[in-house]
Amino acid sequence: MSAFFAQGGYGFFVWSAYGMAAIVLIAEVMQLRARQRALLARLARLQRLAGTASTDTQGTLGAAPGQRQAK
Amino acid sequence: MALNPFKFAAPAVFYPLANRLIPWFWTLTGILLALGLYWGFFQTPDQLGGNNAQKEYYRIIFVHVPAAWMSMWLYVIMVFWAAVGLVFNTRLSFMMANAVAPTGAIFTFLALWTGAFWGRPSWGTYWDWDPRLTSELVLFFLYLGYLALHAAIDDQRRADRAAALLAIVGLVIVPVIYWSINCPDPTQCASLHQRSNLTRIEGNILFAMLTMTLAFWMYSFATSLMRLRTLILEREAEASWVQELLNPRGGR
Amino acid sequence: MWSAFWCILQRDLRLGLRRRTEVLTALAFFMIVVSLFPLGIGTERQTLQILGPGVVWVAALLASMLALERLFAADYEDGTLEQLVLTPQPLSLLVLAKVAAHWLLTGLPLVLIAPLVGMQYHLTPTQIVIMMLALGLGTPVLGLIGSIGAALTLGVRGGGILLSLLILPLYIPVLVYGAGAIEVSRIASTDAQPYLLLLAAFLLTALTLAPLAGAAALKIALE
Amino acid sequence: MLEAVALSCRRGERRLFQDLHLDVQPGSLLHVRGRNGSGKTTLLRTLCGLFTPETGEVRWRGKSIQSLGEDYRRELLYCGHLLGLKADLTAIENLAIASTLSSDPVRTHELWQALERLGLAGFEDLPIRMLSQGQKKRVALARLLLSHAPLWVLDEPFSALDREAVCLLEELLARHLGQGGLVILTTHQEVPLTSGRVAHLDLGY
Repeated sequence: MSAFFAQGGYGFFVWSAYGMAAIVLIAEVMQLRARQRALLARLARLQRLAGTASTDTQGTLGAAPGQRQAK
Repeated sequence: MALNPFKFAAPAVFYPLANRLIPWFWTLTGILLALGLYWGFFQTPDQLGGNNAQKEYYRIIFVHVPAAWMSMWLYVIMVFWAAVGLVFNTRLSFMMANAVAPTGAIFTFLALWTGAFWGRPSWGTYWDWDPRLTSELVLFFLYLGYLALHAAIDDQRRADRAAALLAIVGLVIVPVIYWSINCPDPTQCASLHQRSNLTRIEGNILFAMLTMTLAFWMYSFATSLMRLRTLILEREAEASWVQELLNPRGGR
Repeated sequence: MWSAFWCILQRDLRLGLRRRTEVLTALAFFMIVVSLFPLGIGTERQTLQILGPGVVWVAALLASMLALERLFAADYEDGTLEQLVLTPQPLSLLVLAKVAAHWLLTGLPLVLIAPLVGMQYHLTPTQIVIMMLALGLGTPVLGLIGSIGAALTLGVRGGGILLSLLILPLYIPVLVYGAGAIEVSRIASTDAQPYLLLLAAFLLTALTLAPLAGAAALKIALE
Repeated sequence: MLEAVALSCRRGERRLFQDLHLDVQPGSLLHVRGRNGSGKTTLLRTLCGLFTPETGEVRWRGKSIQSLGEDYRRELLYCGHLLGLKADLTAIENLAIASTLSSDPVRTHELWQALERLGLAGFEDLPIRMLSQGQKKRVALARLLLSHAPLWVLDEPFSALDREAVCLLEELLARHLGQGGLVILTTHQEVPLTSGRVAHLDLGY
């Protein structure tokens, strides 16, 4: 196995290249997933706010008027 | 005006489709990546090329070349969607272009980084004004220009169209840039030396590299679709189909 | 149609001459940048002669870049740009007129001041003549391509820096062959001929395509 | 003469109006009303071709304004919030440039007459930046006097005008409508018109 890591003495170069590749690609994926999850959470919260606001008070929080009467 | 010609152009229809496709692309990426890396590291000789053969460090080729190819392909795809957006005035096409751009920029950076780390052992320096590296650097600036212009303009619609036009202008001028870098002295224009033709490379290495390229393609599809999914949600937040999507029970 | 071209050209020249500061700042900037380099890299003849062409062209690029930001901005702020778009004239022709006026005010002075710079860098007389020719052919191309960027970044925060990030990469061909022309003409001016022909080719292509892209960019910016 | 078919426009993420239909006949004035931010200016700019609608189409004499291009712009005069005057140029220079660009050039003495009629005698050859806001607006309105375009699209033409200028503008509008012209304007005050039909369009309710 150690020969694999040594790569004929050029391990530093090979693994810096592959290491950066791994870091960058994984970082991109993590960022994308986090962004999607944060967005869904925000939309769900807005949804709940719009939902509760319509039952007790008549304030509108972005929910389309038509939707409110549909309750 | 007639309804949009292609049915999938409506974000509401495209969103569930993207949801279904993304897992498939991830599995494909995983399989191809594993196969490519295994083959590249364990089924290939320890050096590349005949006379002054490159030692094991040539294995960086499995990341460098696919990344460089992807950086160029994704720019072309970005410009394609930008042009479609400008011609058909469909918002989804602009979102497609925005979804692809960051991944393209990342691959360009990766190509430059891995190129530098490959250059050090084989040429002796991390950076050399070799025409290919310089063109890759210019491509990186074009990506940055696209992303910066899109981010700088507040109005989403104008940002899409302005960045799209910049990408198209960039694509028109890129060949001239590539050519002017490659042969700065027009009298004896050095042919594009070191035409890397694939046939001379040893079979196993070639197979590993192509597998890695396919893996990067699948990766690009997966990340672009994920980013596209988020962009659609961000821009269609008020749309009714998003409300149903959030609570499938359909309100109280 | 050409009366409209001439009318806009005249208007912008008149405006430019009434506000001389904008014209002189681009020229002063060019001179300062060019004069700074010898202080940085040492003043013996040999290095200056080698670096001269490159420095002159990079300074020309930066000077034209700075002047470009104001190309459409003034008209955008007082509403005349809207009126230009709504005239029954082809917009690309009006963009061409504005770029021509802009070049006469900022590009041409660079060409005329080139001999001074040539002396600063101990360039041979033939090199100075070739430099003026190359700058004469190259600076309009800088203005034409730059006008697309100026239109795209109209009214955008941080437009100046953004403009240079967008447009400088597109200037590379002009820089490569512009500097190459001066460099190679140290011995015989005939060697520079292919370079100048290429610059002329860039100019013709830019003259036909850039105004169209500029007009499209303006329409996008005005939405 | 000027129709809008199933027009819908979106500013950023907000949809301003949807499926809007319009048909303005010669000799009539369309008064567009609505709260701030209801899309009045966007509608006017869409009708001029400055803003591309998300769906729907604007037609002039039955043909889409995109295909007409210059022909449509020859018959259109737009006065937006910004006056479209160069501060460093004089009123006469500004009007001369506007008339040469509008491809039906006017002789210079007509320019002087127009400015005089708008009460700007003596201010004709001063740079615009030296005039008051009201005077600048009158210079912009001088273009109405000089233009032969049948379609006028005016965004808040009455703003910053004094009593006398308002009457003058109303007279101009009446004369234009009398000659079979069309006017589309937005204003926050009522438009007492002597001739021509007035239609109203309410946005954002």
